[in-house]
Amino acid sequence: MPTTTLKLVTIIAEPVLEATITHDLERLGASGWSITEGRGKGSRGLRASDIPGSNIRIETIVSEPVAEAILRHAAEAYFPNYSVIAYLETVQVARGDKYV
Amino acid sequence: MPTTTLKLVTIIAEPVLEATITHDLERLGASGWSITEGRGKGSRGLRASDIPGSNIRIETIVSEPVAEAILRHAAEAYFPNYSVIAYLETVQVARGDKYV
Amino acid sequence: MPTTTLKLVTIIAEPVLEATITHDLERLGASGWSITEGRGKGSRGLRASDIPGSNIRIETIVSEPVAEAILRHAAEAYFPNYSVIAYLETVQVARGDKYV
Amino acid sequence: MDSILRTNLLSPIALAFALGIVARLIRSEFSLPKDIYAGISIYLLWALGLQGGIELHHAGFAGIAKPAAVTLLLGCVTPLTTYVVLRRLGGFGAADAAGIAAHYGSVSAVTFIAAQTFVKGMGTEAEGYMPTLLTLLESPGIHIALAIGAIQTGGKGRPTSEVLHEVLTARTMVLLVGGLIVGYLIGDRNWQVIEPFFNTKGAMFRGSLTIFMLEMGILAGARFADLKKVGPFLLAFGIVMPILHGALGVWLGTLAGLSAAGACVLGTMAASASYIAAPPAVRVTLPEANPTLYLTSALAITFPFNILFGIAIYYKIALALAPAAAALPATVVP
Amino acid sequence: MDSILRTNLLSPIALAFALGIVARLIRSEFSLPKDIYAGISIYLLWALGLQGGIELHHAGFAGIAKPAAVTLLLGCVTPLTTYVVLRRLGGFGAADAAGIAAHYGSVSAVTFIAAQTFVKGMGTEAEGYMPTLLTLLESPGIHIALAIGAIQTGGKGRPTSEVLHEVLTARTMVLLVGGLIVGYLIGDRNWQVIEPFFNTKGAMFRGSLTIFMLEMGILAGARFADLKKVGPFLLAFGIVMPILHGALGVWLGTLAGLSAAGACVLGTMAASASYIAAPPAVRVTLPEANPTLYLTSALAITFPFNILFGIAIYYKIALALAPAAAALPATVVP
Amino acid sequence: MDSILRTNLLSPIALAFALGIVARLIRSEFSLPKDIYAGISIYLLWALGLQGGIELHHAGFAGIAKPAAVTLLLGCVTPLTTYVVLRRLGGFGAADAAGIAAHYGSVSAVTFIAAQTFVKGMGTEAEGYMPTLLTLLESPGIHIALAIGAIQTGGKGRPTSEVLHEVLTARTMVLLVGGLIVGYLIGDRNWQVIEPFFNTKGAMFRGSLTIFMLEMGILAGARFADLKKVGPFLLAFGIVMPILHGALGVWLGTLAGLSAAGACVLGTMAASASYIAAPPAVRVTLPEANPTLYLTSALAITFPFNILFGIAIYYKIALALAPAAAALPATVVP
Ligand SMILES: Nc1ncnc2c1ncn2[C@@H]1O[C@H](COP(=O)(O)O)[C@@H](O)[C@H]1O
Ligand SMILES: Nc1ncnc2c1ncn2[C@@H]1O[C@H](COP(=O)(O)O)[C@@H](O)[C@H]1O
Ligand SMILES: Nc1ncnc2c1ncn2[C@@H]1O[C@H](COP(=O)(O)O)[C@@H](O)[C@H]1O
Ligand code: NA
Ligand code: NA
Ligand code: NA
Repeated sequence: MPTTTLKLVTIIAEPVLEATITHDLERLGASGWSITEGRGKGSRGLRASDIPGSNIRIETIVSEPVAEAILRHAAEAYFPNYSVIAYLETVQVARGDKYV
Repeated sequence: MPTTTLKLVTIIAEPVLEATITHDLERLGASGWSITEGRGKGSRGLRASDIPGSNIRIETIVSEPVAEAILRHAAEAYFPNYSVIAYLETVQVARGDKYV
Repeated sequence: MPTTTLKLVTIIAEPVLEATITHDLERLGASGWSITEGRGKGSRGLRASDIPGSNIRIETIVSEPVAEAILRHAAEAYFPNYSVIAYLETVQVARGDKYV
Repeated sequence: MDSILRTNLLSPIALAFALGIVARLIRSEFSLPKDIYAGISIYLLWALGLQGGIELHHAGFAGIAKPAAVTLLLGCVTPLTTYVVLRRLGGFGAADAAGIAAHYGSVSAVTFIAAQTFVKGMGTEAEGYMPTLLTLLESPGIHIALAIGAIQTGGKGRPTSEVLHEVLTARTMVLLVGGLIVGYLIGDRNWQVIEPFFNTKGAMFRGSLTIFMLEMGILAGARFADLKKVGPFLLAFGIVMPILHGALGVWLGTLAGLSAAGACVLGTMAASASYIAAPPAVRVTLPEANPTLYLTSALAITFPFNILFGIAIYYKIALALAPAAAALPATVVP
Repeated sequence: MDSILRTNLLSPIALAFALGIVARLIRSEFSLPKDIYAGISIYLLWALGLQGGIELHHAGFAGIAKPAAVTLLLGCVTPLTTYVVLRRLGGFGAADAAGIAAHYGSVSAVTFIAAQTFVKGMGTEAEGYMPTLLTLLESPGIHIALAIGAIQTGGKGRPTSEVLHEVLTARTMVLLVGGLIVGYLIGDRNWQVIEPFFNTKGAMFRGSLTIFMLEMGILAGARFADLKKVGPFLLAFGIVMPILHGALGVWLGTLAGLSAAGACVLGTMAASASYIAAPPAVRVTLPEANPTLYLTSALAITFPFNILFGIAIYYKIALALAPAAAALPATVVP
Repeated sequence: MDSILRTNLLSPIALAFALGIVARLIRSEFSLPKDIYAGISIYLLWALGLQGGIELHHAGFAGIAKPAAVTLLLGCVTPLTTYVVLRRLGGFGAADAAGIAAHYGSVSAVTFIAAQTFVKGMGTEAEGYMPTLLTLLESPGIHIALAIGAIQTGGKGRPTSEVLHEVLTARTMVLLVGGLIVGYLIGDRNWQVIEPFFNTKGAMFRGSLTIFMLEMGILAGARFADLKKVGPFLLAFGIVMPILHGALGVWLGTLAGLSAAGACVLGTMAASASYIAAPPAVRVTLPEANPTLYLTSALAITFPFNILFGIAIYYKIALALAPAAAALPATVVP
C-alpha cells in the first residue's frame, strides 16, 4: 500500500476560537480538518468558555511547509492571548496526494 | 519501561460506516479499537449523516502487517464512495504484546 | 519555526479512573493534559461504567523521562485490574519549553 | 388564500418550521443540541405509540384489516413507481433511482405527526389505529428498493438483510410498536394518570413539536444550498411524486373505509419520504448512490412541501372523495 | 395471578422497563441519549426532593426519629449480612464480597421511586419524609463495605475517605437533600405554582418515569449476557437477599410506626441495590473486585426482580405485619 | 427583613440558584449536562418569545414607541458609563474596560426572566412587549463597546462586523425575535392549545426555570474562586454599577410611561450584564482583555446580586417613582 508522508498538526484551543482557526487554516493552505470536543487543564487556564476547561482539538493533515506556516501563525496570533497548544507529528497517509 | 513498537491506524469516516469498519477491522486482525465522535470539513463533503459534517474517528493499535492490510482495505472499499481518510503513525505501546 | 521534541503520552481508560489518573499525572510531573470522551472495544472488556464501552482518552505532552515514568506507573497501577491502554509518540511542539 | 391552506400555514408547526429555515438562511449558528433533538423525537414517538395503543384498546382491531392491506400495498407500489419514474423519465442510474425509491417508499414519522395534528385542528380525528399503519409502512419500501438496487448494481455494499434488521429494530419501530403494546395493556386507569403528558392533542405534545419543527427547518434549510445540484427534474419530482402518491393513498384509504381524516393521514404517509431510516440503510447498501440526491429531495423538497402545502391538499382530496357518511371518523374516541 | 402483582406488572413503569429489556434482547441499537438520561434523572430526583420538602413543611419532623433510626440501622446491617453471606456461603473473596456489599448496603433511587409510585397506585401513601430516609440510607452501607474491603485487601485503590466525599456530594445527594431544603422553605404559595410540574403523582413525573424506565430496561438487558458468568450462587443471591432485606426493612419500619405504605417503601429501599453511587466508588477503592459480579447482580438481577415482583411482595408483607390502624398513612397529605 | 426582599429570597428561583452555589462550594461534581442546559434555555427563550408575541397580538404596538426609544438609549449609555468609570475611576486598560463594557451594555436573558417572574409573583404584570425591548437591548451595547475597544487597542482580533453577525443571529435572538413573530401570527385558537406548555406563569416554565437556576448557581459558584483575582474595585463595581444602571432604567421607563412592573423589568435589564452573547464576542475581538475580569464580574458578582437583591430593589424604586396610575400595568392582559 503506497502512502504519502505528511504532517499532522494538532491545535488544542478554547472553543471560541473555532471559526478563527479554521478560517486561518484554510487561508494557510489546509485542505480540510477534523474537530473533536474535549476538556483539559494547563498551566494558564485563560479562557472565556461558559464551561470551564472545555476545549476543541483541531487536527489537519498537511504538507510540511503548510505545517510550518500553521505552527508559526499559531505562535504569533494565538499564543500571546489565548489558551492554545500546537504540535505536529509525521504520519503515513493513504491516498495522501489529496491533501497537498 | 519496555515498550513495543506498533502502528496506530486512524480512520476518520462518516458515522454510518461504524459497523462496517469495526467489522472489517476485526476480520483483518485488530484486537480492539477506540472511537471518538467529531466533525470536520474536507474537499469532498460526501455524506449521508443527518448532522452535516459529523464524523467518527476510529483508532486501532496493530502490528505493521495488519496496519498495511487495513489501509489497503480502506483505499479499496471505502475511498471510492465514502468520505474517509486513513493514516498511520508509529507508537511505543506499554505491554504492547497484547495487541499482536 | 523552532519546535521542541517532546513525548505525547495517550492513556485510554475507564471513565471512573479520571480523577485517579490526572492526580497521578500531576504528581509525576505533567504540566497539563487534554481529555476526550469516546468508546471502544478491547480484548478484556472489564469495566464498571454504566454505559458499556465508554472510555476517556487522556493525553499529555511531557519530557521523555516523565513519559517513561507515566508508562511505568500505568503498567504497575492500572493494568492489573483496569481496562487501560497506554502508548507514546514523539511530537514537535510549538513553544514546547512550556511543558518541561 | 384558501382557508384550509391558510389555517395550516399559520399553525405553530408550520411557522416554527419556517422559522428554522429562515434561521439557517441568515446563517445563524443556532441548532437544537443533538441529544435534545433525539430526546424530543423519542418523546413524540413514544406518545404516539401509547396513544395509539390506548385507542386500539378502546376500538379494537375491528375494521383494521382493509386499511392494513392497502397500507402494505402502498408500501410495495410507491418504491416501484418512484424507481420507474426516475429511471425512465429522469434518466437516473440504477443506484440513484433505487436509493431515492427507498426514501419515497418508506414514511416520515414527523410528516405523519403533522398530518395527525392537522386533522385534529380541523375538528376531526383519524382512526385510532393510524400509528399501527405507520409501523406497517416503515420498512417494506426500503426492503424492496434496496433489493432492486442490490440486484441492478451487483451489491457492493453491506448485505441488505443485515441492514434491514437495523431498520426493523431502530428507535422509531421500538417506540411505536412498543408504545402500541404498552398502551394497549396498561388500561384506562393507568392511562388517565399519564395522559396529560402524552396526549397527542395536548399542550406538552404540541408544544414540544414546535421546538422539534424548528430543528427540522434548520436541517431542511441546511440542504437548500444543494437544491442547485440536484437538477430541475428532481425538483419537480419532489413535489409531483408526493401529490400522486398522496392522491393514491387517499383514494385507497377511502376505498378501505377510512374516514376523510384517516384517508388524509394515510395519503400523507404515502406522500412522505423517510429521512431517518432510509438514508443510513441506503448509504451502506448502495454506496454508489449519491447521498446529495436522496437527502435533498426527501428533506429539502418533499418534507417542506408536505408540511406547508401537501397535507392540506390531501385533506381536500379526502373530503372530495369521501362518501357523506365516511367524512366523519369511523371510530369516535371517548 | 395475584391481583397486586398483576397491577404492578401492568403498570406503565413495569411495562416500559420490560420493553427496554426486549429492545436490548432483539439487539436494537435504540437507547436514550446520555444527556437525556441524566436530564430525566435530575428532574426525577429534584421533584422527589421538593415534594418531600413541602410534605415535611406540612407534617413536620414529628415521628421521624424512630424511622430514621431504623433506616440507619438497616444501613449498617445490610452490608454486613451481604458480606458474611457471600464469604461464608458463597465462597467469594474479600474484595468481591465487599464490593457487592457496598451495592446492597446502599439504595437504588429508581427502585425507591417505583415503590412510591406503586403505593400511590394502591390508593395509599407513604409518610412525607420518605425521601429524607432515602438520603440517610445512601452512604453508610457504602462506607462500611469499603472499609471492610480496604482492611481485608490492604487498600490498594484510592483512599476510602476521598471517595466518600464524592458519594456524599454526588448528584443524587445534592438534588435530594437540596430539594428537601428548598421545598421546605418555599412555602405553599410558591409550591402551588410549580406543583403540576413536580408532583410525583402527576402526569409529568409519571410520564417521564416511563421513558426513564425504558432506558433502565436497556441497561439491565445489556447485562443479561453476563448472567452466565456470575454463577448460580449469585443468581439466587440476587433474588433471595432482597427478599430477606426487604422483609427486615418492612418489619423494622412497622416497629418504628410507619404505615403499611411507608413500611413497604422502607423495605424496598433495604432490598434494593445501588447501581449509581456504588459502582464507581467500589471500582476505584477495591480494584481487585470484579465489576461483572457487582454490576450484574445489582442491575440485571436485583433491580428487575424488585421492579417486577419485589415491591408487590414487600407490600404484602407490610399489609400482613401492619396493625389495623397503621395500615393507613400516618400523615395525611392535604 | 423587608418583605419584598424576603419573598424574593424564598422564591424557588433564588433558592435553586443558592443551592447551585452551595453544591459548587462543597466541591460537588454535579452539574447539568451541557445539552440539557442548552435545551432548557431554548425552551425558556422560545416560550418568552411566543408569549410576548401573543401579547403583542392582543395589545398591539400602541405605546411601544417611547419605551423602545429609552431602551435603545440605555443600550447606548450603559456601555459608555461602564467604560468611563472603569478607565477613570478604576484605572483599567482600554481592552479590559471595553470588554467589561460590552457585558454591562448588553443584557442577561435569565435575569430578565427572573424579573418577569418576580413582578408576576408580586401580583402585577409588565407590559406585553417587554421581550421586544429585550431584543432591542441585546446588541447595541456590545457593538459600541467593541468599537471603542477596537479603536483604542488597534483591533488585533477578528473584525467587529463579522462578530456582530454572530451576536445578531445567535440562539437568543432567533428564539426571541422568531418567537415574537410566530406568537403574533398564530392567533388565540392555536395559542390556547399550547399555552399550558409555554405560559411563562405556568408550572412547566417556572419548574424548568428552577432546574436551570441550579446550573446558573453552579456556574456562578465556579467563578467564586476568581473573586480574589479581580480586586476590590471590580467587586464594588459589580454591585454599584447595576444599582445605578437599574435606577436609570427604572426612571427612564417610568418617564416613557411604563407601569411600575414594566419599569422594574426595564431597570433590571439595564442593570444586568450579558454572560452569553458578550463573552465570546469580546474574546475574539479584544484578545488582550482578560476574561477572568469580565466573566467574574458579570457571572459571579452582578448576576447573583441581581437575582438575590437587585430585582427587589429596582421594584421598590419603580414603586417610589410611579405616578399613582402607572403603578398598574399599562396593558391588561386578558
Ligand atoms: N502538557 C500538556 N499536555 C496536553 N495538553 C495540555 C498540556 N498543557 C495544556 N494542555 C491543553 O491545553 C489547554 C490550554 O492550556 P493552558 O494554556 O496552559 O491553560 C488545556 O486546557 C489542555 O487541554
Ligand atoms: N486535510 C485534512 N486533515 C484532517 N482531516 C481531514 C482532512 N481532509 C478531510 N478530513 C476529514 O475527513 C472528512 C472527509 O473528508 P472529505 O472526504 O474530503 O470530505 C472530513 O469531514 C474531515 O473530518
Ligand atoms: N488494539 C487496540 N487499539 C485501540 N484501542 C484499543 C485496542 N485494544 C483496546 N483498546 C481500547 O482500550 C479499551 C480497553 O481495552 P481492554 O482492556 O482490552 O478491554 C477499549 O475499550 C478500547 O477503547
Ligand atoms: Na412514502
Ligand atoms: Na439496600
Ligand atoms: Na445591561
